Amino acid sequence: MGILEVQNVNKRFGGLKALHEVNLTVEEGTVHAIIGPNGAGKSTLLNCFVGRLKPDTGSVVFNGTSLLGLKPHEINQAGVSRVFQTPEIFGNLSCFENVMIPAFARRDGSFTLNAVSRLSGERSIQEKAMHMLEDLNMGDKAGVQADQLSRGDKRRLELAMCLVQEPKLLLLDEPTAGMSRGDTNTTVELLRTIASRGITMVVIEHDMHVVFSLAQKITVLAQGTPIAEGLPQDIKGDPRVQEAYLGGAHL
Amino acid sequence: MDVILLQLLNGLDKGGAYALIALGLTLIFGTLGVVNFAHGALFMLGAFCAVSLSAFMGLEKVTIDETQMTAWGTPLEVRTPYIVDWFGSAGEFMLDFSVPLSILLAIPVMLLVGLIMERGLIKHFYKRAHADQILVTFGLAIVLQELVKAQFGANPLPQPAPETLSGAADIGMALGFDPHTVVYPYWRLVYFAFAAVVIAAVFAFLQFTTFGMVVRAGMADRETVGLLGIDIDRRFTIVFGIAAVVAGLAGVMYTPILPPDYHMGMDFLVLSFVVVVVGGMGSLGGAVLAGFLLGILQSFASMNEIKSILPGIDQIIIYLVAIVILLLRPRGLLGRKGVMET
Amino acid sequence: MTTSTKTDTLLLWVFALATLFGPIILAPFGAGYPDLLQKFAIFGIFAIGFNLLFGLTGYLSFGHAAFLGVGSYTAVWSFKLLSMNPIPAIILATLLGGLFALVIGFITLRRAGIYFSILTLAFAQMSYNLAYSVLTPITNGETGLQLDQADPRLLDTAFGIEYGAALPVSSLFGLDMNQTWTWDFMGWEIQLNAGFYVCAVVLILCFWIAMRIFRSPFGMMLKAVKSNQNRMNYTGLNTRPYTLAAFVISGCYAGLAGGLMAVTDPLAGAERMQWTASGEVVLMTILGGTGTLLGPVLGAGAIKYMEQIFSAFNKPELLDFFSFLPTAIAEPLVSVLALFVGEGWHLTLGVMFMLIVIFLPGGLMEGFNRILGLFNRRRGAAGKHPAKTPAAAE
Amino acid sequence: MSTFSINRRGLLKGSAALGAGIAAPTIFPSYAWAASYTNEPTGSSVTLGFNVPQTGAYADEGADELRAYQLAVKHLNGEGDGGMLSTFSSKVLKGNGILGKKVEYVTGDTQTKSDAARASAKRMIQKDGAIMITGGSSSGVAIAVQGLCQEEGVIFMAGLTHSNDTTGKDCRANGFRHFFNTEMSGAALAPVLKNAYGTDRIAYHLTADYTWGWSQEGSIKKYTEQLGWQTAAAVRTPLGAGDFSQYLTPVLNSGADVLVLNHYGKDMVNSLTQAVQFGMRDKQVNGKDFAIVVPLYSRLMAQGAGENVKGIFGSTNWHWSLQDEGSKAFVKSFGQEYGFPPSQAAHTTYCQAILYADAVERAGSFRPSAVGAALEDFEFDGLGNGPTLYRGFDHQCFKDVLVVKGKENPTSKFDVLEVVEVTPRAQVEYGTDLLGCNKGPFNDGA
Repeated sequence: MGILEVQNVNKRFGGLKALHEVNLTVEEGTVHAIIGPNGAGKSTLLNCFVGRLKPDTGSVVFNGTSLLGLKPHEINQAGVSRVFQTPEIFGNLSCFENVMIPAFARRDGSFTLNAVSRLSGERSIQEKAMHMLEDLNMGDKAGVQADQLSRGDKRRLELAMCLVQEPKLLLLDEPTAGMSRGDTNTTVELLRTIASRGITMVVIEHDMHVVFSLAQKITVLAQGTPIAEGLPQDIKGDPRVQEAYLGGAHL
Repeated sequence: MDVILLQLLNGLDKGGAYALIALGLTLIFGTLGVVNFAHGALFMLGAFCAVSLSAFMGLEKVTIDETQMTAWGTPLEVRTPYIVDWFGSAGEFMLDFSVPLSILLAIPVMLLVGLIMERGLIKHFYKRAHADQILVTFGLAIVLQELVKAQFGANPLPQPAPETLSGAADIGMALGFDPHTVVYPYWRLVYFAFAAVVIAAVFAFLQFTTFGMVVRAGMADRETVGLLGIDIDRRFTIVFGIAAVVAGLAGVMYTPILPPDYHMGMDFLVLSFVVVVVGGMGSLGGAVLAGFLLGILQSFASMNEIKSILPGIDQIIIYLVAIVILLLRPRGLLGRKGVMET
Repeated sequence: MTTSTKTDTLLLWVFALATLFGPIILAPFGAGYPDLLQKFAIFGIFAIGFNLLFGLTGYLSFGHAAFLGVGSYTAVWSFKLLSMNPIPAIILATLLGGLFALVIGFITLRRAGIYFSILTLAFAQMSYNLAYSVLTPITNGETGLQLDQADPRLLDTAFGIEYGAALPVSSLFGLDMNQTWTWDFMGWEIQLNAGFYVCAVVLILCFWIAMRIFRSPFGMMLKAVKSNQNRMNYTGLNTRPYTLAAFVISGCYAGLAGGLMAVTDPLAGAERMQWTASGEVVLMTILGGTGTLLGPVLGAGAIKYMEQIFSAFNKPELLDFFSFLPTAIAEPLVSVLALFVGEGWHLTLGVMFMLIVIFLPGGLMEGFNRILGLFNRRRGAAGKHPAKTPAAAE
Repeated sequence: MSTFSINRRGLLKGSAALGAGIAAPTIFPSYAWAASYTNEPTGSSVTLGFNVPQTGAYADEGADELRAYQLAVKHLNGEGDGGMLSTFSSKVLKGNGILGKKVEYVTGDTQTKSDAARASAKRMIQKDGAIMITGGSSSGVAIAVQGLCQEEGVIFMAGLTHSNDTTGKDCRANGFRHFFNTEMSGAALAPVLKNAYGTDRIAYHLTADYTWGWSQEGSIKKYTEQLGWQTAAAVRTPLGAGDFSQYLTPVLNSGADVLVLNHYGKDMVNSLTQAVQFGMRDKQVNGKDFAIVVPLYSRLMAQGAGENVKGIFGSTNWHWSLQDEGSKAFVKSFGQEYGFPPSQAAHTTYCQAILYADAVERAGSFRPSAVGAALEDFEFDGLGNGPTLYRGFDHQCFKDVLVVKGKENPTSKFDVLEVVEVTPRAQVEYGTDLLGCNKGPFNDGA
């Protein structure tokens, strides 16, 4: 029994079959990568996990509770955090505030009318947020307005925002998309550190180098259907996978 | 039955005016992404084009008759318009047709006003927050209307329709009703036809010319079109001019129905925004549809039969419909996704 | 962090003192008379409340005047039915303003952006139209709801307070709200008015609450709503209750402001709810500086000042003023200037909106900050006080 | 003031509670308490407050009111030709100001909104020290400002306000109205309508949906139904509707043969213009010529309707073409100053300024209660409306009412109305119980 159980998920957009009979099990404490060519349905699947889309049929069960029909904030409160392809941060707030917000969300739930306490009096939240930033080597940027950051730092900030929530499951949508080689390597290192702390992750990724250096298990999607699943070394040699990726270019 | 038909005509007529104003407003939204609170003022300026022309053509040769005195003790002035003095009956004809003739004046004037407004002010506000756009265009609207007030005063100024078009047509006869049951003013029929022609012209222009094609492409995705090396900004400037002309023409032709005054733009402003939003931000078809829909509903809601059941319904129907439609269809009747939602 | 708390305390003190000494500070500017001072305080409260919604969450409401109107009507009804004491009137006005906001907000907040603006506008215009006509039994329509000699005033009757043959005046345990003490101070007539001081105390209180909200986790959440709603949702936060809470709080402020209007002047007219009145508070907030603490109060003051002082000038006064110039210069000068004062004061208003938003997008507050910055830079250049480094982390 | 002692005690407590920053009232120089009424003039001049609409729909009427006030101030100060001072039956005004004090004035913009009007009136009272407030161009504003003046303890001389309520259920002791009201319009119009259109008519009312409109509709209904007319329907239209077509088309086939437009200002201009466009002036119904009636005319507004007013009956307070000595003197004086004839708004406000000054002079004091007492039941003549009574009971002037008709062949743009009947005062008088005024005592303020 994995932490995330996906069974027989189907999703259509009009005539287009976006997902077809997807079955997936993510084991607790592992990094699970979902790969596949463009239009394979990776992002659609991810959106089904976080409540942005609702599958036509099938079930998505997280930690024993069904995620179907829950709103994004309810799913997050259940312990699922998400990193977007282009970092979604609070651009006109400082990095420090950006990290405090999810910390509050974890502590106080999806809504609290906490208008009487002072931000400056919330010691434990402040310490937690500052700690998180320092953990990701961003301690010196705490006071900087978030949209002034470089792209790599934005991604890092977004990760900090997710990690400060101590999620049970972290979803990453192409965490290195559009990054330089150097930035990519640092990010991968970072993710490995996070993984080593035992946080379960689902990664959607294009970059095979990233996938193979991170994932313990890989699912390959093609045209909305999982065509292969297994350990990285198994996937590497699977001819079906090579077929799916543009007629078999060597991975 | 005749009552229903008459209310339908009223609705179409009103709808024509709403649609014309809303069309320009939504065109500006769709292309420039600007919330133009000065659009009502453009409508008002158009109406005052008609006032100016008739005042200009009505310039009078004043001869002072020293033998007669007015009640307030100044010598009596005998006045004849120069235009009649010079052209005789042709001059009288021109005076009579001053409102339709004002169209010829309004097109270049409003185009110029639009271009100056866009180049001088609006273009600096493309990237600014909507709140800033609202404030600056609202300020401009106040300035324009106060200038008009300083020149023309605050009271309405009558602009009669041409003599031949000032009566009412017994259109019921043609449809098999008894005589004198369905009579409708000629000028209102003219206005409806005029609105239809202008709306069709704007659509044809955007649909069938290359210029229009580029503008439509720009409305859909400004950046991509810009990448193709097409100077989309200059075209958008012209679009703003066209929107100003459409609002101005709506104003010119409305003057015989509603004697213009400096404040008429503000009276239409809120309404035209409601029309645009109900139609869907940036949707031309939506603006026209919503204009006619609201016009017709407003007419029917004003009937005694309905008011006796729901008192005051005629005062709020527009807003009520807007609320219901926006709650049922989040982006308005024909709205596109992602326009003006942040 | 402690510096920011200190700055806030200082700001609050300066604000409170400036408000309480308002009658003296503003007297030289011709604005030191009770009615205008009351208006400054009341519209200051209205704008602060509006800013809590618009400045923090970015939701631009065009219907806030409706809550102001509801507050006014409630307060006058409280005078008529309960007591001439302003306290129940203010409390009920605030509550009803909030309640009305809860109902309207619940529906309108389903939409964002300009759609939200038009929805709020539609509700407010409906309220205005109905108040003007069919709701006349409750609102007294065009004339406005007024006090009557024959009103029941149940609480007052119960406590044996009577008001004689004249119309009653709202009074705080015996302190009449229209009571004014005048005082000759360095040639200026200083007018200290009881009604103004009630408004001033409430304004300071409202300012303090707004400040606490700005500095609270809740306030940060509201800023986050403005910044990125998508991220809010994926961070486990439900944006709707946050925006609704902001809307209701800001509706309470508007209701309170409306209540105070009735306290200082017990007549409630329907045009208080018209869209232009809603537009006015938008303009006040933007003019002063959206999202700043002090800006809305400044904007409210600026617009109310112009409305009273500019509209009062007339051509003969101008001619008088420029009489030192030769007529050949004075006449044309006056005829140009006359466009901007008296009946032309709207023109000044329009020009001011345009200039401010073109050159000072952050409103008056940005102007002050720039001037302050200029001052600091000059001092910094002189080498005495090196420019302060921006405080990290908050 | 039975609560005076409570007040005093609470007042001291209250001011102590205001805390530091405000000095206690005891340190105030005692003269602050010596003023025995609001804004008692102590210097060589006296300030009047002219509160007129300078922005909004009635800005032109407001401008005309202001012109009339400035003219009145000139005349009171002995400048110009004296205008109606020479024809006024009371001769106490000497052209040396009021009680020897030079008359000065301040102005305010009512914006035709109750709130704005009260704010500007308060400014004039509290800041500029105005002893009297006058002006305005709508009943809502008049009633709002009248209430304010009662509270502040100054006299209010109403401008153009036609609703019964101003001197009816919303009357105040400190408020006075020279202008006529809807009751008088109905009483004056009815006989003329009977002569012109007979007693067998069916009327259809379009009524502006607010207090004045209802008041007007009620009066006209009352008097026409007494004639034997029937009322087909009375439909309420929203204020500022702009396009009235949806209210006009049901008239066409309703069987009614008279349309009564209980509209004023822009509403009147628009609804009349549009009614004529629908052919209602040339229509035949029930074998009779269809007729339109506009119960309250304003010449300034009628100009906005242009040719459409021709042949349409209505009532008005005063018109410049009147030939009595007072009117002639006023038209001449105003025309020479400004180059065009005055409107009824200008006339009524001029009269109000003169009447106030005269009452002060006769009372020998600016004290509101004294001035009010001098105005109450004051009989005068020579101000253009014939012998007039300022009734003490409700502070309403009773005088002749003009019934006018849109002129067929105007000689100038000012010449749009002709007087068809001067309805004598006796015919428009009504009992004190009709409108239920309970004005309370005078308030001298301070």
